[in-house]
Amino acid sequence: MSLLKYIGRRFVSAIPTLILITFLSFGLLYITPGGPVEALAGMFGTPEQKVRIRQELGLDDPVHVQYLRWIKGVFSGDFGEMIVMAPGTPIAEMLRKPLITTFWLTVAGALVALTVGLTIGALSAIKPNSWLDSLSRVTSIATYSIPDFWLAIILLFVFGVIFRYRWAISGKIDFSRNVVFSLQSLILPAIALGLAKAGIVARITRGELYDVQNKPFIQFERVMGLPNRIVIKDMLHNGILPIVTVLGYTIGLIFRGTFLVEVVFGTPGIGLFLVRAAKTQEYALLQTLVLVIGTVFILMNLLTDILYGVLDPRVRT
Amino acid sequence: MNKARFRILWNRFIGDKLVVLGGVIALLFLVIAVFGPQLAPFGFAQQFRAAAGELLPIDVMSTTATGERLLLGSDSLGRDMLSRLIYGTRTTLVISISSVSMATILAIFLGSLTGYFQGSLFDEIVMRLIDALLTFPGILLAVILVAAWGTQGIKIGPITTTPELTIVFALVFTFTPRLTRTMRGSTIPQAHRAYIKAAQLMGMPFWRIIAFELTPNCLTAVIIQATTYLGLAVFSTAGLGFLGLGPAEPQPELGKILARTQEYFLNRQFWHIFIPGFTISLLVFAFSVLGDGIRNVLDPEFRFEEADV
Amino acid sequence: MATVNDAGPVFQIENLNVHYGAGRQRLNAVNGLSLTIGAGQTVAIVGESGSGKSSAAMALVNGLAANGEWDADRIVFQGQEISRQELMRLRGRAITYMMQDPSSALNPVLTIGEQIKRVLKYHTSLSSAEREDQAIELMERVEIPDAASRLNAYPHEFSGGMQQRIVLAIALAPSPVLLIADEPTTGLDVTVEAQIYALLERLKRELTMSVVLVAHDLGVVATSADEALVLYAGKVVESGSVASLFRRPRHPYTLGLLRCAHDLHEKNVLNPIPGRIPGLGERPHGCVFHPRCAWKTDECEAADPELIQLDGQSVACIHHENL
Amino acid sequence: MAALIETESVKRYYASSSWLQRLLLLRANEIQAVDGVTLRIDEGEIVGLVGESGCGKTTLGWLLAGLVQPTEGAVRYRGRSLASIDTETRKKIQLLFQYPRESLNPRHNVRTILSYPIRKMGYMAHTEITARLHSLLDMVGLPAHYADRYSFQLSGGELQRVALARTLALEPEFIVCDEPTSAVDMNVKVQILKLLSDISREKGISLLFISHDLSAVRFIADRICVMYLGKVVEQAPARQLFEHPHHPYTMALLDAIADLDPESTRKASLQGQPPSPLAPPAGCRFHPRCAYQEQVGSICRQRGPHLQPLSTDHHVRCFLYPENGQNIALVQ
Repeated sequence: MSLLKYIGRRFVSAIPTLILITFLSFGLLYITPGGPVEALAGMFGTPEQKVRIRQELGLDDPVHVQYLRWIKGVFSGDFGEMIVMAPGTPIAEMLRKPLITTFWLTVAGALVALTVGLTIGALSAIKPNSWLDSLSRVTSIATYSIPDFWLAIILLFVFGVIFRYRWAISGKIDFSRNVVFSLQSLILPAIALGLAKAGIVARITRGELYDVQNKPFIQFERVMGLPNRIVIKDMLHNGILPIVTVLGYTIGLIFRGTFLVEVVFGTPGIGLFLVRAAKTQEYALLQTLVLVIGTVFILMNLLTDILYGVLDPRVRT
Repeated sequence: MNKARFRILWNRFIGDKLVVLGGVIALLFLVIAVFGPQLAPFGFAQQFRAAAGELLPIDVMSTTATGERLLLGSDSLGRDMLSRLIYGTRTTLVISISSVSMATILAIFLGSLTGYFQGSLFDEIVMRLIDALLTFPGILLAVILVAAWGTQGIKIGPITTTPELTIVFALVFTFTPRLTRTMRGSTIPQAHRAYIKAAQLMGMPFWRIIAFELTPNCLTAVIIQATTYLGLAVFSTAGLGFLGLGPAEPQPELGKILARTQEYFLNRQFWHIFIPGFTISLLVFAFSVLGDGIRNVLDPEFRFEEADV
Repeated sequence: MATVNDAGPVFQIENLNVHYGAGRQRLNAVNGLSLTIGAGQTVAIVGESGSGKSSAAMALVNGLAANGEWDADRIVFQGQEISRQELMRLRGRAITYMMQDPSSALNPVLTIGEQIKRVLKYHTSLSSAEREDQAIELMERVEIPDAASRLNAYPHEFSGGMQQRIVLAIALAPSPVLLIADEPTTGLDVTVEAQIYALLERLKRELTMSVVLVAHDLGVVATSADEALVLYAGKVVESGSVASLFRRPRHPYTLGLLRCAHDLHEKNVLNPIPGRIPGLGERPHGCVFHPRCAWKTDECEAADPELIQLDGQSVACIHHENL
Repeated sequence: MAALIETESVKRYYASSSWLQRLLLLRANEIQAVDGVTLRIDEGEIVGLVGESGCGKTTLGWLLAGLVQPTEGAVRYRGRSLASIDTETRKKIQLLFQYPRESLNPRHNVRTILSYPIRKMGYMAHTEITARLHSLLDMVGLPAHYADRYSFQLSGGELQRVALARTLALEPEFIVCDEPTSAVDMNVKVQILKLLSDISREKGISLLFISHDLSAVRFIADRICVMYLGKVVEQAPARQLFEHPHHPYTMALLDAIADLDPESTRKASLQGQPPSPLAPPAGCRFHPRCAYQEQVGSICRQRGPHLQPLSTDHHVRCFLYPENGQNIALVQ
């Protein structure tokens, strides 16, 4: 099957999941005790006020009508308005900047995790059971065990409090305005996020590359006297395939980490935003976040699948 | 499992020093969790004052105004750090272990059923649902759930939720899909193997096939994953606590203790920053090494069967 | 069928030993195997699974697993004694290897054209365009239909028999003098097996190549090989020309194997050899075959019999005259 | 003799597309694994079923064992449809699998594996069960202490014996043997074949012996069925089939057997691979590979031949033998 057809089929298969995500984020309103009414009216709202709010928000309509109204809004880019944190501001506008910030944090963290992890993993796979391999095993388990938010605290303490480096204090990340400052702001969060996950990448890389060495086709290439660099290249190509599948998972973990790391550094990203929204019970915002993050993750899984299809002709069939 | 086989597996387990270390640490933490109230020198809410009378955090190994020696000092509210760490470990561990074990049991049940009845309507529905849940980073759901329920607590039947229960629920919710998928994944190839067909031909009822023939052969992967998820559960519990979504005050929790550490920046009390985080790391380290060890013991089983022919 | 050869052996190895692991865990897979192959000849290494036949073949191209080691007293190639290093330089050029399981022997992510052309690139001096033509010619030679259009197909798009032909095409690409074929038809149908052996036979003659054939099927050995070595638990128990070996086996093990096969063909009462082949770690003292042997005496348990030269045959059994 | 089990133009198709594909494209892409096979096995009879891989012989075996349901047609056991049979009778039909290691639960030892079927047959007291267990092990030529072994402690041949003991525990009347000797060495193969044929003759158990190994089938079977792409192409008593094969495919199969005589050469008279069962060739399914296609002419490409009786017990599906039994191209 051609690559294009494969990609098309993958896209189609993502649709049911996407629909379920919309149900899930819409259903959020119903799993909470008071819902938006309680949040708006507060503890002291009179029953009459609450009834009025319900009517205004259209909460008395049948569920499917509410869902369709909401989904229609979503398609036209209208995610509703903020109620508690900044009353009246459209959510889409509020979310744009934090999303970009978190995006860059995730990218930077993933870069660190992949470069460090792949290098350590590949090195220890080439010489299994050597001191390097043992060292990498211990360090990868150690880095895996360190919570990223604690690493962030320590980095902040060492570079910000003790050495008082200016770049240690992270702030708004906006590459369109201040590139140098944005890059500086990324350094510590990226290390905190990436280093903690490099261990996982290293372990998986090592395992896969080690296994592929004993595959018959690699053996065949060896006994056919192909040069070593060609054999190693093929080992990497085939060994990287399973790593691609955990790529999405690793990026997910890093994204998860941004929530906490943003709180440590005070970086105005999605995480900080989410925690505030959760504490103030800003429902429409939470709904939107679930929808947006869910969609992003579906797209990312799709991307990994497609990448896998490009690298491995077998899955295209 | 017969004796000889158990001995081989046990020897392989204790042959790895790192794994033994992990096992010992994990055991130690379990003891701390179980006997916490007996081990802690003070209560977790008891406040002390420094010698000069101010309520600044007391440094490591120094003495309070009333003459108690606090081994690890006190937090910014003057409470004994060691006692809080012990109680905090207890909270974190109880939440982590109960959520992972509940998720695992649920996953074994769902995974073996969907795997055995692969392609049925039941399987399709469960798997689509799981696919949708899997697209989220677990913590997002946890944050939202804890935020929504945590403050007031809601009534589900006879139980009124506490923040702890909400965290457990949220973690079960996030772990079950992955574990179920793993369980289903290891069930499907087994379900197609000839020994299952042979059992069907002998007229064995399906529940017996699943319970006695199929499931015991599919547990390896899910147990390994569950062990590593213990570490992840500790991370998530501590992470929620760190975000201020943990158990209510004054109940200590490792993440909550860590969240206070930024208050020690000004006095540069390095130990105060180091110790709570290190405790979490040690806990996760013990669990992940243990998971690694169990993987090494259980995974090569197949190869070992082949080699012994 | 046997090709007359005056030029002396193409390849010769003396006292080949293969072992896995080291120290207390050292396990001998092959003990003292000697092998001589004349030009255009096919020599078969026959044995049950676990006899060490694949280890022996793999050692010849230094393709043993990481924990495997081999040594030999003397290696002769085309009349010249060569060192291990020189043998290594010959592999992939003058000596090539055909892997056992075609479904896993090909790199799944490369097209078959790339895989053939790569070998040509490193072992011949052909230009890029010539390599393309040569690859197509090789595929035609191993009878793959529509060779030119299938050059860009991936291994998984072929059936097992076709995959094995591709493996053969790769092994033939550098025009080897000696081809080592390790059970080339495992897992394939009888009809496909017959095709592969017929093809191998034809190509051997066309390219004047010698073949070491590793096999467990006596029928295959009878119809395809000139000489055979019977391997049991790592030791050669009998060797000689296939004609004489099949007419008059002198070792109880060979006799047992042949009787099995004959019984099956003639639909007689079956007489299988009792018991099973010992594992790597559990080889008995004395003659390796004695626990399963009907002619066993006390001497068999005491000492390991030497390989005795008889006319056209060698046998490692002290009772060979009684058979 | 009475028919023990028989099929009547039984068909089994497999859908090769997923439910989603079917939903979206509404296209039924079917593999015709078994396409109208009529087969009858008498009491105590051993029938061999041969063909290349992918010809549908395993599916036919599974149909007879009731592991898969027919898409069309019926399987009848003692005159009753297999679909409506009671569980007691269903146990009388057993299957011996190709890979014995796969067919035994790696978690259980031999005792546990055999206990369940023994209990199913009504043995309840502990001593009764043990006695029955030992007699079963003895039947398949294994010593009693093997009861405490696990599958990883057994060799391929021993595993197949345990699997056989398990089927025998249910006192079956019919066993489908799905290539039970394809994964073992020659010597072990002969051991298993001998055991199977001895037990079958002794207990009067009917066997369907599926294999691609003609020499094994020749040894064990009374009657042989040759399948090609889902259809039976020839059916005859074993000796007759080997001495006077009629279908070009059977002839080619026989040619492919490696002879033990070093003086003889092996013929690969069958060229190419079997076509995909997804898109079987029009007309006679064998015609693209048939050596006689030229002689018979275009009819082979136009329609499929029927299974014709040559004599009472010899049937063949080929245009070389038209209705009147006269061979067009062959001079016999």
